[in-house]
Amino acid sequence: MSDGSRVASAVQLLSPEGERVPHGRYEITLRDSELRELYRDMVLVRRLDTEATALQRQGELGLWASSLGQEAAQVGSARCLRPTDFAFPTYRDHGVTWSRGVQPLEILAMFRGVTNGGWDPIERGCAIYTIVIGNQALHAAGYAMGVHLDGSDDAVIAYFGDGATDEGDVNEAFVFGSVFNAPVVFFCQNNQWAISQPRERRNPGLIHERAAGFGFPGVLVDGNDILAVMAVTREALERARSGGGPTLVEAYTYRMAAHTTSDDPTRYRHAEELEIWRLRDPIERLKVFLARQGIADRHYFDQIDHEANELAVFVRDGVRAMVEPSAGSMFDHVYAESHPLLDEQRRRLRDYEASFVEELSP
Amino acid sequence: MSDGSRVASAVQLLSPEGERVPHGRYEITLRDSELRELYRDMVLVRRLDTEATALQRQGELGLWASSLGQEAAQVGSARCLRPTDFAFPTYRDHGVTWSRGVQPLEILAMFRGVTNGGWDPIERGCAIYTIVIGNQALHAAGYAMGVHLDGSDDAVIAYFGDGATDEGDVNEAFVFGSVFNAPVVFFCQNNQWAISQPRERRNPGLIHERAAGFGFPGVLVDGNDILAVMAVTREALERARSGGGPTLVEAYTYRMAAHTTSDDPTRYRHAEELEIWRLRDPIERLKVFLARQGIADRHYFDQIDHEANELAVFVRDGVRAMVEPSAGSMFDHVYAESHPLLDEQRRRLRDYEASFVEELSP
Amino acid sequence: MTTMTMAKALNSGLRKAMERDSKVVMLGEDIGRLGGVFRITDGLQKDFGEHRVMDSPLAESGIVGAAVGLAMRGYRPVVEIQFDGFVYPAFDQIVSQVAKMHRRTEGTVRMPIVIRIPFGGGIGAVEHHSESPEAYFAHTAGLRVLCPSDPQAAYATIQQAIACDDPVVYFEPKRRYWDKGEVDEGFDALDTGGSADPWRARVLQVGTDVTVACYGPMVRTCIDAARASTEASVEVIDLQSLSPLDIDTVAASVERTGRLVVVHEAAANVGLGAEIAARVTERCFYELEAPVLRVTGYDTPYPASRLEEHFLPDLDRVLDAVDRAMAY
Amino acid sequence: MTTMTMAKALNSGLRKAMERDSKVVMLGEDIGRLGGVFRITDGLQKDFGEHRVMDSPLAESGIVGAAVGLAMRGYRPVVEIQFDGFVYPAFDQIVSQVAKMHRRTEGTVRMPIVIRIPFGGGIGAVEHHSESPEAYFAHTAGLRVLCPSDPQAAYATIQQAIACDDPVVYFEPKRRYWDKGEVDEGFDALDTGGSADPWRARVLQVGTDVTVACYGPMVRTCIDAARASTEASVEVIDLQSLSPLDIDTVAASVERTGRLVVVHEAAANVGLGAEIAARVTERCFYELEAPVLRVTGYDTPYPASRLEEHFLPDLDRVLDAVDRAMAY
Ligand SMILES: Cc1ncc(C[n+]2csc(CCOP(=O)(O)OP(=O)(O)O)c2C)c(N)n1
Ligand SMILES: Cc1ncc(C[n+]2csc(CCOP(=O)(O)OP(=O)(O)O)c2C)c(N)n1
Ligand SMILES: [Mg+2]
Ligand SMILES: [Mg+2]
Repeated sequence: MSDGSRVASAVQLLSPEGERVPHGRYEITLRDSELRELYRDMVLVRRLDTEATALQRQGELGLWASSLGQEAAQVGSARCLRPTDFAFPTYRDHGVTWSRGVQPLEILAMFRGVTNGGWDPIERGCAIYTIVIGNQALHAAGYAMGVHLDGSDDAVIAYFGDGATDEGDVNEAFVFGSVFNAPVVFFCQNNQWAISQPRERRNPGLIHERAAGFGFPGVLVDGNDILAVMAVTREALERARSGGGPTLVEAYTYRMAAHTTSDDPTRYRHAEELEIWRLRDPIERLKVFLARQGIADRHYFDQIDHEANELAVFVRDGVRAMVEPSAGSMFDHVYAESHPLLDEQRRRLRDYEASFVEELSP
Repeated sequence: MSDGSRVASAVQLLSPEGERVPHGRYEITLRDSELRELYRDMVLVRRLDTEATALQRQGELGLWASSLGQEAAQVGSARCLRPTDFAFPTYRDHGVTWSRGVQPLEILAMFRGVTNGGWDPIERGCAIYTIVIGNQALHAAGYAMGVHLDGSDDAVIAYFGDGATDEGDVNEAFVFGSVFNAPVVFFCQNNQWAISQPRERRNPGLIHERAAGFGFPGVLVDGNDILAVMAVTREALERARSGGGPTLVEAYTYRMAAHTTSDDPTRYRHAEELEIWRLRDPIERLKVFLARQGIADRHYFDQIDHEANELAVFVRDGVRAMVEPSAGSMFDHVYAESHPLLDEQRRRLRDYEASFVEELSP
Repeated sequence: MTTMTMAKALNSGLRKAMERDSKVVMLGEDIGRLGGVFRITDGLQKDFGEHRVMDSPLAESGIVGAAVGLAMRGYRPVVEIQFDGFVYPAFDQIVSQVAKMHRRTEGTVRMPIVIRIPFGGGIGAVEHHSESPEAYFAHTAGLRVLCPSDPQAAYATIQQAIACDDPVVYFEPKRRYWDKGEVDEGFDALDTGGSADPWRARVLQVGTDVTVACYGPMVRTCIDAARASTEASVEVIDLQSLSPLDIDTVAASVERTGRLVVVHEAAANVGLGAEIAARVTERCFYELEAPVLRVTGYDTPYPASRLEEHFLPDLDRVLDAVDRAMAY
Repeated sequence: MTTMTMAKALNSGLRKAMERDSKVVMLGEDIGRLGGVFRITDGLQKDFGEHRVMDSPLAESGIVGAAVGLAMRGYRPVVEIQFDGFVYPAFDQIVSQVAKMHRRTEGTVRMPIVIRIPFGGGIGAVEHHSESPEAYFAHTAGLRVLCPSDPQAAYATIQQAIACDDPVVYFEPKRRYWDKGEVDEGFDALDTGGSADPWRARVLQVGTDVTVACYGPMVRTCIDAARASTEASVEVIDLQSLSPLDIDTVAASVERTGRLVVVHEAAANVGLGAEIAARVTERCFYELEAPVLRVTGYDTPYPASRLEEHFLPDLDRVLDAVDRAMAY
């Protein structure tokens, strides 16, 4: 059972009980307003997630991959990025897209099935969710090679899961990142599970230890501690910007929900495991800290909860009101410039569908 | 320039000057007759290689990939295998196939173009040369999983080059080997070059250091020291047999010839580099040792040279006399049981080619 | 005879194959305790052990590459690719190794590997979960490609695929997993004499005017269309084996009907429909009263799920093609 | 006009493209100091620097995946796959990412990537160095596929491919690398009005009895066959663009000749010949006096080099098919 005992060696700045703990190497100082913002982000992302799960149950979304429990890892790391930096998220990284300014309904559009995308990656500085495990790690390495060619000090972050580290692509991304000394941070959320496969049974050794063999540093961080995540990610991004090449960050966290709404985790994991991790909840942890330090009070928390409920309503209404794509849009943007054979298929479909309308009209 | 200075940390039992050097951890004791056999193997493999290169120049082979300089790594490691073990070589591993009992003409048949194979892998305990870089590492992991399932104490060895460690497949093989605790030794010949790409420029960190991140040990060995290669490989094979899982062995060696007969290394590497490595020649090294220790004398060396010349004549004659495959054989063994559409193609080709014979006959 | 879903029929066929031959082993993502995301391997790890039903790392090239090694060691690996869109990382191992190893080794090494792939659309999924990549494999010499269309066929052909000494890419029409049908579990699938030959196409509905050739998920659609057709008498052929193709059966039908419509979900361009059209036209040049027509997915990426009904051939599009063929 | 080999023409075209647009960068195995194993990039690293002509790690998925990222950053990557048989490890990135990214992002992200692949047989190589994998890519929506057949076409189309905002899989007929031809280096390849349109097929030899459609390495073979043909007047069409196919040009020819033979090295089954046959038959059903015939490699793995002359279509096999078409 994954009880998180190995997290002991991870960088931690905030204990599960919400106490600030010192760390020899990593530190972070944030303004109170920043701390409150982080809390707000995490609560809103969680509310978005809960609402999306509910919408899927109601048949409004085809699928949903929950980020529950991983908010600190996602928000904490993505909040370290500058606007001109670039993030490559997976299907689960709603805290990342949120932090990049991707709009809630843009995030949900793909899961509703009205698009396979949802936003303009260039505008948001954030790629579309990559579903094929590991592919985006190479995109990030390549994008970072481009940043390097530009002579820019932008940085790039690639997100992937613990399971993804099995894929050839992720390892090739390590090679490319290393060989081209590319300004990329490989950010692995080790949430202990790859669908039904527990991390612990699968590979001896921790993931961040893989970095050394590819010639760059690896760091293990408590992924449910948003301060530690930020401290570690910031340093890695700085290294990238200043020509120091890649870093592999392993954020030790936990997938608190099912793999997706199609999954039934009772078939493969114990309820007790979840209980243990509930005590390490990333949002609770920051909340206690804020309260104890007097950085936020009940009034603030209530206000955020209220905002979260408004977000839920907005999302619920917005999803239901999403415009259905037209049949012909299938043919749009297959190519930058369409070609005659495709145009013919589009025309035929239009004529064919029009023939039904005619049949039906009096 | 690759001057081999990093080899300092490698396991070495025989110095380039042919002196036995002690090593804290690895030792090996071989009978005099065994030592002489090793010398003989290396000389014969080198002669085979030289002859093949000559045959290619004469147009008798389509291509040849030379093993020059890597004889100790190849013969040393493969000689540690039992008959029921299994080896997965690359196109360059003639010292491996030789040591597995693959016949010289079987080795050359593919390079002549009369077959894409050349021998029965099951009979020889040795796969056909794999040309697609890295593919065979996974075959080895899978084969070793099968050995494990059988409850057998056979062991498996996968050969690949330094360049191959870039490929996803090799890294996935590390994952499979590790997860299934498979009895496989990953044997990487770091010959400093992947065609025109020098190892040193490409990836910081040495290859064997990659093992730790996948959860198994990695060892660096002087690949031109056949005693060290054997000591290290033996231990790795023993670990595999006894349930200890994979080991990654990095044999530090040098590709003394061109990449293949199609290659022109003067375009990318300095002649001086070759000179440095000539001083570390694996055969010379063992020869000096044998002579100094009185294990072999000039008579023995002359006898082996004579045998090598006989081998060259045998190979030369044998290659020229190789039977050309018949056109119809293209269709053999495409499937274990052929199918009607393929049979029809075969029949048509036969009829078609027969029509020319008819036309030509009076 | 028992009524069961195709999912259950596959599960039952896999179980039979494992009982029959201890060299049959399974490897795939989440196929163990979870029983696979579609539960096709449900209960098999429990009953046959972790050694024979192996949860694999998340690496498709690894899964297929390891299967090659297992086959060389004398096993008969049955691997599951979790979804159609995730077979591509394994493409190199499939094309360069699985397909060619037997030929390369002059017949000394066999590759009795089955690569199971739940495929096709119509389930409202996100991207990469609705693809029909069969043409890639049918174009690859050395592979066999099978695709069952109903529970009985699934029960039989999965066993036959496993017993086959050649590598078989086995496409399971995932949107038909939950369709029910009669299955004769007493039936000995390996007695392939006669009607049970998996490499033969099956005439499922007899007709006189137009032949419709299809496979997998489209078979039910085409049978429904044939039944709904009032103008023309439609013969429906389930190809079942996509490589090698059983052109004899299709050509024999076309010799009678004079017209052929081929239906598949995959994109038209350089798809199986093209091959069937080319071959049948060559064979039946003088018998054809209309060109072979194709009803297929479009030459676009599979669209977002809210559009898939427009992308996928349905009863109306099949009937439309039948009408067009009749109009010649 | 200068006389040069196709290899030199490609090199010159690549150079032009790099001079024209500083966003053009190259990535591939051994393309730098070595100039690629075929020397197609010879001298480019020297003249444009290590930043624009990058020697890559030995990892094809990595090469293409990195190109995707470079394209997202605004570059126009031209990647080299060392040999045809080594493109398969990159298949996933090509099919799932390169081909679909533009559609997925609703047109906001472009993938102006050129994937250069020296392809085809006839050079006496060992396994995996003589493959013709074009059908896999032509079947994949979102990709364009080009294949030049002579130095002038190579010089022009490589520049056009690089200037194209869509991903282009660019197949270079390696056994024609050393064939010479006239090249007009003054010619502005990007002025695609008129005859220089890379997406149009080219009628290279006019004839009246049989149309022969071919591309890449087979073009010279087919022209030689046309010239050698005494019985029939043969029209030769170089398809050039394998996706999209310029069916209009082929159909227009067949409307005149009434007969079509398609020639390629790739295996027949589910190959490009099938698509051309299916489309042209649909378009020219009443004009065709014979079924479309295909002259192709066999449905076997590419054989050992001593057998390749039997595998590859040659002048005689083309003429044989012309005769067979005429016999209808
Ligand atoms: C190439 C590929 N293979 C399989 C899948 C199916 N799949 C989706 S998510 C998943 C597990 C991923 O685990 P991990 O990387 O740990 O990420 P997590 O879902 O835990 O965030 C699998 C196997 C896929 N999407 N892509
Ligand atoms: C997948 C793949 N990509 C490219 C090649 C072409 N190629 C053949 S050998 C080679 C270099 C291999 O280097 P390394 O692994 O170090 O082995 P070495 O040749 O040095 O023994 C390359 C790129 C190939 N055979 N397979
Ligand atoms: Mg995970
Ligand atoms: Mg090397």
